[in-house]
Amino acid sequence: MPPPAPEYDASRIAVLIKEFLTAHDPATTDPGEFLRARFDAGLAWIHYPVGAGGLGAPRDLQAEVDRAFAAASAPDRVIGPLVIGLGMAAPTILEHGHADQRARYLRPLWTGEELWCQLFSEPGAGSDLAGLATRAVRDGDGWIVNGQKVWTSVAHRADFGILVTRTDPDVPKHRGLTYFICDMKAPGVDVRPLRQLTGQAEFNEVFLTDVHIPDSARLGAVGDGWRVARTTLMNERVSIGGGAIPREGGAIGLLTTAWRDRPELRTPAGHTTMMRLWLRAETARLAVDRLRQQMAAGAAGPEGSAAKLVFAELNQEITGAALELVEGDGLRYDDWTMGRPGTADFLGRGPGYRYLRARGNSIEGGTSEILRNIIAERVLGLPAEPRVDTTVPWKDLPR
Amino acid sequence: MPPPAPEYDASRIAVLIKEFLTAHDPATTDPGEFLRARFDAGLAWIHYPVGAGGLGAPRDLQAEVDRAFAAASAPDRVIGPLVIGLGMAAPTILEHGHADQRARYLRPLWTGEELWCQLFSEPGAGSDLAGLATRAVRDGDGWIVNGQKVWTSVAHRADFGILVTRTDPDVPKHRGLTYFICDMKAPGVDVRPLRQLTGQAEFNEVFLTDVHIPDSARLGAVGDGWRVARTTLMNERVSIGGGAIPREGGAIGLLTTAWRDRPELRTPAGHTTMMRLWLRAETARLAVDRLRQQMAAGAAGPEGSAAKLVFAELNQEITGAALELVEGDGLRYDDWTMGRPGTADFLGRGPGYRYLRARGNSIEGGTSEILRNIIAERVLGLPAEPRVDTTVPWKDLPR
Amino acid sequence: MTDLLYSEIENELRGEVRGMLADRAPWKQVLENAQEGRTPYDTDLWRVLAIEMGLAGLIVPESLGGSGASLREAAVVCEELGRFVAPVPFLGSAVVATATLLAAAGDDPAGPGAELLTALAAGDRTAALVVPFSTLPFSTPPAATASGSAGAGPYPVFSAVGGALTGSARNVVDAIGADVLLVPAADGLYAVPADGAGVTRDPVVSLDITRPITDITFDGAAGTLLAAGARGAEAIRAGVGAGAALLASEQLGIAEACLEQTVAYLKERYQFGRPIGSFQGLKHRAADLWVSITQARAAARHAAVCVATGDPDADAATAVAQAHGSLVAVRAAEENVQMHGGIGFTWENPAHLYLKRAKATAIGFGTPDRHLLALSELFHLPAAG
Amino acid sequence: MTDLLYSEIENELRGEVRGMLADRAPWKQVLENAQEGRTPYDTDLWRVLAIEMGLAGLIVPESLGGSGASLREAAVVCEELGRFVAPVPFLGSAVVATATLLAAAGDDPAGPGAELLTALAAGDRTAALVVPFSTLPFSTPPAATASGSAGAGPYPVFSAVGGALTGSARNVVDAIGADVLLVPAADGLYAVPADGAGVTRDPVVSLDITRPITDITFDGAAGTLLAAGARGAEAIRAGVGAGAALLASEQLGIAEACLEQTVAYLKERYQFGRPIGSFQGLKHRAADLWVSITQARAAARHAAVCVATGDPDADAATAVAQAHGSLVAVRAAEENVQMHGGIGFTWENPAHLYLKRAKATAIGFGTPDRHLLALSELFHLPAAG
Repeated sequence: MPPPAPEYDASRIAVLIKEFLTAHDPATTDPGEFLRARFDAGLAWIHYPVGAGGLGAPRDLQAEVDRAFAAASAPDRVIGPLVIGLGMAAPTILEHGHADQRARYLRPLWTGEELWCQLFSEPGAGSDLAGLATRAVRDGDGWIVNGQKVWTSVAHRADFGILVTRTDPDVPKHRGLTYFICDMKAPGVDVRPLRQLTGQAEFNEVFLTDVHIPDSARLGAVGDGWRVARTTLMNERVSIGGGAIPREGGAIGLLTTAWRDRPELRTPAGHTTMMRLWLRAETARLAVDRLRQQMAAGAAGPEGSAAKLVFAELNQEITGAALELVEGDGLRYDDWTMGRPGTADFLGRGPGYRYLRARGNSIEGGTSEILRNIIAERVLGLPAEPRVDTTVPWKDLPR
Repeated sequence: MPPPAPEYDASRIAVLIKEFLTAHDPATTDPGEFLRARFDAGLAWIHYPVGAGGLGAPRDLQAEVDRAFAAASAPDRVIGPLVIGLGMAAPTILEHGHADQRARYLRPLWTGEELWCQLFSEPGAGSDLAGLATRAVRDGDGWIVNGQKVWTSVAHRADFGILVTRTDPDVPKHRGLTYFICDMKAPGVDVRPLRQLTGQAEFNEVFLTDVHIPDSARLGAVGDGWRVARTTLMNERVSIGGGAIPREGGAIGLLTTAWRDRPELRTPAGHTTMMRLWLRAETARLAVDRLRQQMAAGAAGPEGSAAKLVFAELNQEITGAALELVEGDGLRYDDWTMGRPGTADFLGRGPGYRYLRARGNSIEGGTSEILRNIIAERVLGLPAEPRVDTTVPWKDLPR
Repeated sequence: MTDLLYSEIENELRGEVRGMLADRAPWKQVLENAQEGRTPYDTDLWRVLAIEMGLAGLIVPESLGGSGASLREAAVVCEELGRFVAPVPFLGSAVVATATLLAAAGDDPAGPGAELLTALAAGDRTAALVVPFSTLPFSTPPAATASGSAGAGPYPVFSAVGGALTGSARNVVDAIGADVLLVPAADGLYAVPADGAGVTRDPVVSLDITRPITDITFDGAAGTLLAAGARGAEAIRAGVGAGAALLASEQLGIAEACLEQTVAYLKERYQFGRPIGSFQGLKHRAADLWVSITQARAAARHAAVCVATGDPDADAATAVAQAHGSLVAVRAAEENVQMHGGIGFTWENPAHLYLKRAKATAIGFGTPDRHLLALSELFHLPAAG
Repeated sequence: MTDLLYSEIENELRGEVRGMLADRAPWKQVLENAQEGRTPYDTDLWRVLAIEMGLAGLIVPESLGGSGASLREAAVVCEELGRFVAPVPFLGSAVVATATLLAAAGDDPAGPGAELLTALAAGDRTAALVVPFSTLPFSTPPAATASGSAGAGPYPVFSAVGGALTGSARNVVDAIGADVLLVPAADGLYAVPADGAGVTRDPVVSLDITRPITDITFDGAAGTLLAAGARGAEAIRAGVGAGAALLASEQLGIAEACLEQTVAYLKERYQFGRPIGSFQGLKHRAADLWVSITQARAAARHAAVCVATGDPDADAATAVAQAHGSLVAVRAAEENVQMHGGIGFTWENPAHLYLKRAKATAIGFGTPDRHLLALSELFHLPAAG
């Protein structure tokens, strides 16, 4: 990637936006056309290279771009279902895809015309993702894939999936992986709802039976899938838990509101629990503010993993306290009917749902245990556990 | 050891005590003479065999024996400095010593005429006791010992120490150890005070330089020291944390007293902290009660390790809360002068001392981390960590 | 000191109940019964437990057709029912309602309470006490005292005009299938046939999918007075007190089951080429849970013995057992989900049945926060301000 | 949103202070100075920091001979002093007393406060504000309000009759070596020469052996009025507020140093043939500490900026930073002892210096419990009852 073109600053970008809006009146242009044109003008994700939806401009100007388009009531996408595409597939395709792949996938991904999902986790490979078993076997100029993936949100609506497979079981596990783009409409791709303890089926299981994938849909070299997957995962952790929240924003605000509104629920221990959570929510919020300032200053620290870890713990404790605070009302649930929500909703519905949904926060997107390992080893430099699984061939590992 | 003689029950023992007290009037008999006679009559530790201070009677009758002698105002010892001898050395000598050793050591140990200390831990061998480095080398019909021991209470007053040494560095660590009784007055034994963060020097460092130990002072076979040491350690864990306490007994009572006496110190969070600790102290107390009932019923569970673990955590949290509760008074310490107390005092002195002293609770006598490992592996049957240190010769271990 | 061990009889009883539940109430069956839109009760299971094994009348005197055991033995049954999250109305009918009736009937073998007790003991009928499941089990509930809330009392009291009862109560446990409702009224305790005129039962969507709760409304329903005035209130206190104490035993069973499931999974699940139970980060948490559970067992035993024997320590013992039991059950259930990872977050794994049960029991008969407040008042450790 | 990053100037300042402390205040020297029966101050060290590096006058305007920096930069110095548990009166004199004087002097360059500020900035003298170290930094302390305690005010107020001051205060920080005492009196704020007649300073045996505290009694000591009436009280509020906010930065430094010591030991200590830092049971705790410290850093920065700029959020920011900073510093210090095992429990290891400092700072300018109460009042989250 070329270095950011120094000529782009806020005022230069503002001019470009103004010109674009003059040429494409938000009020009269077809939304799809508008979005495609915005992509082609490099005003989609401006830090991406020219031709890939960007201008090679500094990343921190993006927020201003989005604000300017929003202020002009420009057509936009519903972001929820696009999160995996925008946050994970796109940076991976950008870094590891060849020109044809970038040209084919990035624009409809960004405009929302094509939805993406992530085919990584398996029943036997959760925290130990590199131990995955889905096999891809060469077949002419393509591959035949067999296996099972889990925790796949949006899969039932997705056009493509980013897929990690095992192509060589005879080498240690990290070395035998290959990364593909999987057409979710291909024969042999079977998506089934995976119901969670909330009653909802937010996720899916995806069964892959003799799915043919052309070699042109391979991202990165054969056997280099782990390196490609790390790009995806790095972007996943940054994308979770980094959002700006006001004081008493999020789950803590629901708890404090209940406290203020219902004096009959107050106890000394309830007060202490709430105030200690209030304090932790406030310090977490300040830490995220500081992280955002670091990132804006181009010095992102490793605090991203910390933010995800803290969000999970806090959301779990707050929703647990909130459920007990309302006593009798906490005995009641709103609805066990199995829905198929497109995205996770941590703050919606009743206290029972919020409590149950929060259990997933410390599992999805990297368990809290794995995040602690990452912090301990990569940030603090503590020695790794003795490893038994990095030198033996994958097929010989106990499982 | 022969099985407990079935003829000893409470009434039979009561008769024996009565006869003994008639023969040895507590009011007129010399205390030393009285205690030696009591030992010889088998009324010292009645579950020990005949000739070793006992009668081979059921262990649970001991409490009644002690009560009866106390009721008769019989001479007794100050138990504090005898704890290591009574609780650790004696059962080890009983189980692993030969007849001459039992005859030589047990009686003065019990009467308190000879004091014992424990020469186990080393600067490089704390949790990993079996990794210890103190060397014992054969020298004719004896051994020459060199090394350094730490955390040795009573060492500056002790007559004997139970000592674990390395006699074979060329085998894996557990197999190269040998256990001795060390004469603390022998040339080359140098006891120096080890000052703790409380300011006190409750413990000692013991430097052993060319100390000669006769082979007759060896307990158990050469190379079998680990097995002997386990007897000692097993008894150590039982002896800590198993004492009976009334509701609000111990540290929690000092906290609740401060709360009741000084309304100006009360805050909602202070109340919650106190009540949560109160609850934990109460459940810990009930768990120890239940453990004692199990032991009396002959069905001691593995709850002993739990009791020690819980005591340490609770005492630390309670003393920490108590120090903050008194606010300004907590800024003051009573005395930094280095004293040499004979035994640990967890409840004495001011809140600052109690807080600082409590830091040791989770380290001494088995760290809380080691106790958790023991519970996880021995009670729950969870698999051990991958071990790197059990198959290689001790001398080749990284340290 | 109360006897905190299990007697031989209790161990035998436990073995029989556990064997039966393992056979007839495997978790897949429990989950199947608990699908939405259904009442989760397993009536066949209840028939076996209540009638064949005689658990319905466990604490009823032999003179009334019961087993003449005490709440101590019933607590062991609660442990096992918790261990299986079994969908039967033992707590509501055989403990709370029965203990209420026993206290109300007193020594009168010919009163209406005695007749009802005989029917309950035989397993012919079940009963429910019409108070919210969240009722704190103390006669002068600190909640009402401290907050000066509108209700004033610990539970809603129905109006009674010439034996016709009017009023409502929310979140009544084990009432949806009950034949008889025991109702707190201004002038005493009444029995009301559940299918009588003027009785409305609205099923509630319950957080705990294995234990139904119900909103109940009476509009002039005809009732029979079981105990007048203060004796009625005392009987309710006894019933709720028994339920609260024994709920701690249920929580113990929940926690034990969760830890067992966790430990089994930690041994069988391999990641990074090792069983995940060999990682200290997980094993230390399992060890801590085990320690908490040994305490919960001692506390639950103490509470059960105290309510069984009328020990003056019963209120404190119950508050201690319920506060600690709630914390331990919830933590064990949450850790069970977490240490199972993704699979523990699915509907098709038993972990959620325990999580929902545990969290509901933490609210049942008072939250830990309420119990801590009660303890602070009992032991003269006043809150600030 | 306040700027929570460190400026280049701050990073430079930090580097200089850290370099100097590493050179002149290694922990063995600090421990040596802190042996019982001695005042722990290192007067040589203070001379270097105060005069050569100009830290005594860091927040004093250039017109009075200071550096004209703000409390924001002073907070960075506090971080480094905490990191070394340095025995110098920076907090008491260069922060609390100086901030008090700055507020009292206002814009009057000729008043007695200005003269004193000039002397402090030059490092010729040090001063201490005569309030207990445990004073909560809010003008209407919730503590007194809530408990209705005897003292009523947040700190003892001395009587003043014709400029002669009488009264006493306990646990005054950094007063033992001070030349001038700033005294809250009924009619305003006074300056009293510490060696004047009627002044008694009783050294207290301090839990924090690296920071002395003193009981002070005045019996008609002659003082100079610096600020009359409410202006005096406002000045004290400003001084204590500055101290409280910056104490959070000191706590950050303490916590960072403890975690660094812990991590270093976890890497170098071998047991069971492995570095103990490879055991998850320990490494997860180290990771959790690191996470808490990132939060403490953000909170401390926010508080420092707020007091430096007079932001209306200053009270809340200070309470947040101090409550969290206290918890984190104490936990980091306790974990440092624990993870060092036996050696961490000895006098001859630096861990205890940090433990004692951390615990004392948790009481200094209000305990976490007091700050939580203050926050609940600030944000209308009333306690129960």
